[in-house]
Amino acid sequence: MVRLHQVTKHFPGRARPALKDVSFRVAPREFLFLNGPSGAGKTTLLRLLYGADFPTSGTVTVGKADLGRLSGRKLPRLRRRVGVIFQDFRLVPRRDVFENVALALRVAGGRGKSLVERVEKTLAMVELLDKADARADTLSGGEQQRVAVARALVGRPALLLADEPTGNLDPDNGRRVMQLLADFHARGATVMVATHDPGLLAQAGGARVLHLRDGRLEESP
Amino acid sequence: MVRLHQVTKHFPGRARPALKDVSFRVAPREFLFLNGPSGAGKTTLLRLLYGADFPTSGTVTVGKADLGRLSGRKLPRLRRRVGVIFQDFRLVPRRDVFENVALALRVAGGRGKSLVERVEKTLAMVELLDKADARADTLSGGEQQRVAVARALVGRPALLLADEPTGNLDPDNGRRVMQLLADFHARGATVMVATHDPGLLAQAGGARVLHLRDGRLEESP
Amino acid sequence: MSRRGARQGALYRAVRQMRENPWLTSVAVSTLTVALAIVGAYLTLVLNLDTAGRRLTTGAALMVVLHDDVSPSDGASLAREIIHWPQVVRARFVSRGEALARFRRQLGPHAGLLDGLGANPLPNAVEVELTPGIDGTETVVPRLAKLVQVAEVVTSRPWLNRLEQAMTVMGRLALAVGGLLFLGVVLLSTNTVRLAVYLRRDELEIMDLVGASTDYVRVPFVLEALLQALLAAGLASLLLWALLGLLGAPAELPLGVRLSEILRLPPQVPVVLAGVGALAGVLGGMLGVGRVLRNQVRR
Amino acid sequence: MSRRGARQGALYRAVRQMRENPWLTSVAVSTLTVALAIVGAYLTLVLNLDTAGRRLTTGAALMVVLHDDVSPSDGASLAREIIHWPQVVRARFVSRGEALARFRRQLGPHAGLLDGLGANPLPNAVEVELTPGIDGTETVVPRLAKLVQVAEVVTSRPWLNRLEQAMTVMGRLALAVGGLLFLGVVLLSTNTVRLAVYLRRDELEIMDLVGASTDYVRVPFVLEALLQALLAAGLASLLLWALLGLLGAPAELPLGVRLSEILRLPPQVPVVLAGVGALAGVLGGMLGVGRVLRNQVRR
Ligand SMILES: Nc1ncnc2c1ncn2[C@@H]1O[C@H](COP(=O)(O)OP(=O)(O)OP(=O)(O)O)[C@@H](O)[C@H]1O
Ligand SMILES: Nc1ncnc2c1ncn2[C@@H]1O[C@H](COP(=O)(O)OP(=O)(O)OP(=O)(O)O)[C@@H](O)[C@H]1O
Ligand SMILES: [Mg+2]
Ligand SMILES: [Mg+2]
Repeated sequence: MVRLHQVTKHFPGRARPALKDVSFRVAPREFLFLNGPSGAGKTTLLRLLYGADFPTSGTVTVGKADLGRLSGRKLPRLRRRVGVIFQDFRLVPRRDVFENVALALRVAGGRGKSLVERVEKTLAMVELLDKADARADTLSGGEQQRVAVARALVGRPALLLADEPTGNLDPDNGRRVMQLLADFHARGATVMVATHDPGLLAQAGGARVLHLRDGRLEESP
Repeated sequence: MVRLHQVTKHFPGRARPALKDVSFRVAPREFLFLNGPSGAGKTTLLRLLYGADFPTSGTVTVGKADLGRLSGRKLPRLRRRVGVIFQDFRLVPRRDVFENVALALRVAGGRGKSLVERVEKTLAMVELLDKADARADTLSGGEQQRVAVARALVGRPALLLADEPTGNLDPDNGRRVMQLLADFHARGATVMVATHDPGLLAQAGGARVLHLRDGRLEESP
Repeated sequence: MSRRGARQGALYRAVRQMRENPWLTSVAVSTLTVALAIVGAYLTLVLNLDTAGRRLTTGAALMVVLHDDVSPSDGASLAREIIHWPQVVRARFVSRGEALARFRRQLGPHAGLLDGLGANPLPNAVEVELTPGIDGTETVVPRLAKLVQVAEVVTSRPWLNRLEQAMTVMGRLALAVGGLLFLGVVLLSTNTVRLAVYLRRDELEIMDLVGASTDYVRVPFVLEALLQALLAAGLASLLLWALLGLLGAPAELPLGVRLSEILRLPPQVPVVLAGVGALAGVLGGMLGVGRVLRNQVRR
Repeated sequence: MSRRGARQGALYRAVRQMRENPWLTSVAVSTLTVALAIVGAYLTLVLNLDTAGRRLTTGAALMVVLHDDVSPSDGASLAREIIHWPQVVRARFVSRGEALARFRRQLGPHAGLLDGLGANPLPNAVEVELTPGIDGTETVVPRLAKLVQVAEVVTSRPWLNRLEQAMTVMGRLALAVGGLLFLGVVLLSTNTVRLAVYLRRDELEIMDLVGASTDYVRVPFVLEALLQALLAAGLASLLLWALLGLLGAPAELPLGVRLSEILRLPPQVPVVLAGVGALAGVLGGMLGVGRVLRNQVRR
């Protein structure tokens, strides 16, 4: 499903590369943790997978698409099949919660009753149905994070990239979100979760864990 | 140092108040946790303490200042004596790390060698001295959070308000930041930490904990 | 709820984002209105002065001097003939006696000097007035000159030539100034729209990140810019029309041009304004969105 | 490092933020430049046409008609006397014979009709030309009329009156249009600056939150707007100057006005532009920052 081959990412003005010679594969339907301390390169790696950035060298493949060679028109189509929970949420501040979640369906042409039902069902899963009409910029940190989770899940993507999906959540809500991801995985999706929280790794029992440190991979022992 | 008296905060368009009849005092040099699940009202409460918002009813006193009666000119002066770690960091994206931290000193007229030394010392404490020249918008989530911590500490405020100061940090860095807050407290500051993370409460042994739930206070048992 | 299931086409989204940012919309529309009103005022003046000028240099009177042997009745019938020519509005026979009386009036205080004249030195003539807007030099004048009864066709050419030359210079100048003004206003409007798009770059980025096609992102912004530009063009036309009504005192300028003729909104103006506005809006929208989306990838 | 210890006054921060946002700065400066250039072009035309018009209506010639009993030599000495008056440039005695010869030339083809005159009906006269820029009606004409030798002072008043009346109307019109243009450009510029401030509202909010005084936040933005406005005023003046140079062909317009006289940058223009720009900049900066800071508290 996902393949990185000798990926190195250098940012201009930075002495050390954010990613150095990273190679790994993620099988379809796999559940993978990307663990590592602050600044290890987790977010940078995920960004490469949805074409928000490109590696300095090496190749990144998602599904059958080589992201380095993807034409500008095909990138949106790829992104619709990849759900992303952004570390900084990336909600549309002036839009209400419903529309923020619906956005992921609308860009793919979704509408009608089925759209309303799916959005509401997903909001119920993150316990935000009562806030459907609230503007995103009036939400608390944890509420925003759950909206971000709902938006990533609502389109039932084949690949889910979650960047620190529980960083702003209390233990209860955090557990609930991790359970959602696990259910999602059980229904056939490939899931990658970037986190600095060892607690999460413990929660999701047998999943494979990749350890990043200073941009280098240290496969789980 | 801080006194809330029957504070209620209603947001327009919301059925339930974000804060309901909240009263408590924080003594000078106290270390206080504000704990509660997502949406409990922690951020809302802190915002009242630095005049970013005002209660619908009740009074908020910080030091000798009644925040509801504070003239527009005195608010900046109060804010310079209150250090805030914002949940969403609030860094100036185009400015480098040094300037983001120095900002807290410059608004109070700081400059010269003493400014440079203090900023660099504080950056060293959060282990970001090597990133002093990096623009804030190129930092990882955890790096940004540590810059936010440094900016709140650099002015040595009498009152420190930390909103989820470790949400984006790995355990090592999180511990280090909590240690910084503890040191700061030991040197005479009043510290209030809002968090949803019970792990933090455990770390900081004997501190007092206020539990917020749906805007109501449940004093620690 | 019903709205939530609807399609939310580009137009719907364009209108929604205008309503979500009323301040931004009002700043953009007011800026565009002022810019377009300036172009409109310029166009109004140039078009109307051109019309006035054209009337001056073309709707002129010709004096057709007849041979001495042409009788007054022959002259009168010649006038009746000429009046049926297509380019001619009026043709009137003026006898030598009538001409002398008029000359006397024209001399005013110095009229006394005609008293000593033995015989009337003036000829019989036909005064011809051409249709306004027609330049008779090429067609009417040669045709008149060829008539057997005609001795000479006197036009106000020498004076008109100077006026026409001046008008050519002014016309070229007006064209240059107009071109620059046009470019300037397109730049102004484009900049405004680009700023407004840039202000919402976060929103654009998010749509891009969740898989919106470039067109899905771009079209509402371009439509929004277009709507604002058309609204502004309408407002600018109204503004101009009201202003011209206020200023259009019935004063008379030299050369018989009436002020109220200059201060009238030519019907082309609203159309041109809408065109300029639309062009600027589309340009600004495309450039603005393009810039944001390009930047987004580079971060 | 050295820079980091420095004071970072308002001017330093203003320049820094301009450099941090080169795109924004260039959009703002180009918008302001165009807006100011439009005002400048307008001012240039109005000021120069006013000068030209004033010259036309004031530097006129007077015909001083003498009594029949004044001898030619008395007339000539009167002319020599008048020439020393301060407002007078030229004064020349024209005998009745010279006047008749000239009248004959003026009649052109119709000169024959003077042949039958018994005596010369024309009077002796002195032709007086006034200093350009001086309106002689109030001072020179009454003084001339009071001289014992003088029968009548003939001015070109009737024609001038019409021209002056037209100029008054046009002048009032120009004032109204200019006022509106001025308001419009101030609005354009203010809007641009406000948009640019609004674009950086996050930064303003952060400064506010960490305890910056309102002035600490506001002054650099106002300074930035001011700098941009002054830069734009300079650029607009340069642009105008270059354009006028390009367009200023040595063509002659009617009534003896030269095109190159109209197309000259009056020295007041850059000053006025800088003033308008500065006003708009300060207004925009104040309003923009005020808006953001007010909003911040309400969230
Ligand atoms: N656009 C950029 N320009 C320059 N440096 C960057 C950029 N983006 C990331 N970096 C740097 O690359 C390194 C890795 O960043 P990344 O965001 O991938 O870390 P992370 O593992 O997600 O950390 P965290 O847990 O704190 O979010 C960091 O040191 C960061 O400063
Ligand atoms: N400006 C606002 N307008 C309307 N509602 C608001 C606003 N700010 C906060 N709220 C609501 O008030 C409640 C409390 O929010 P607050 O941000 O204080 O929660 P919190 O305890 O900080 O939660 P978290 O741990 O998720 O950050 C939430 O339900 C939130 O949606
Ligand atoms: Mg990260
Ligand atoms: Mg919060």
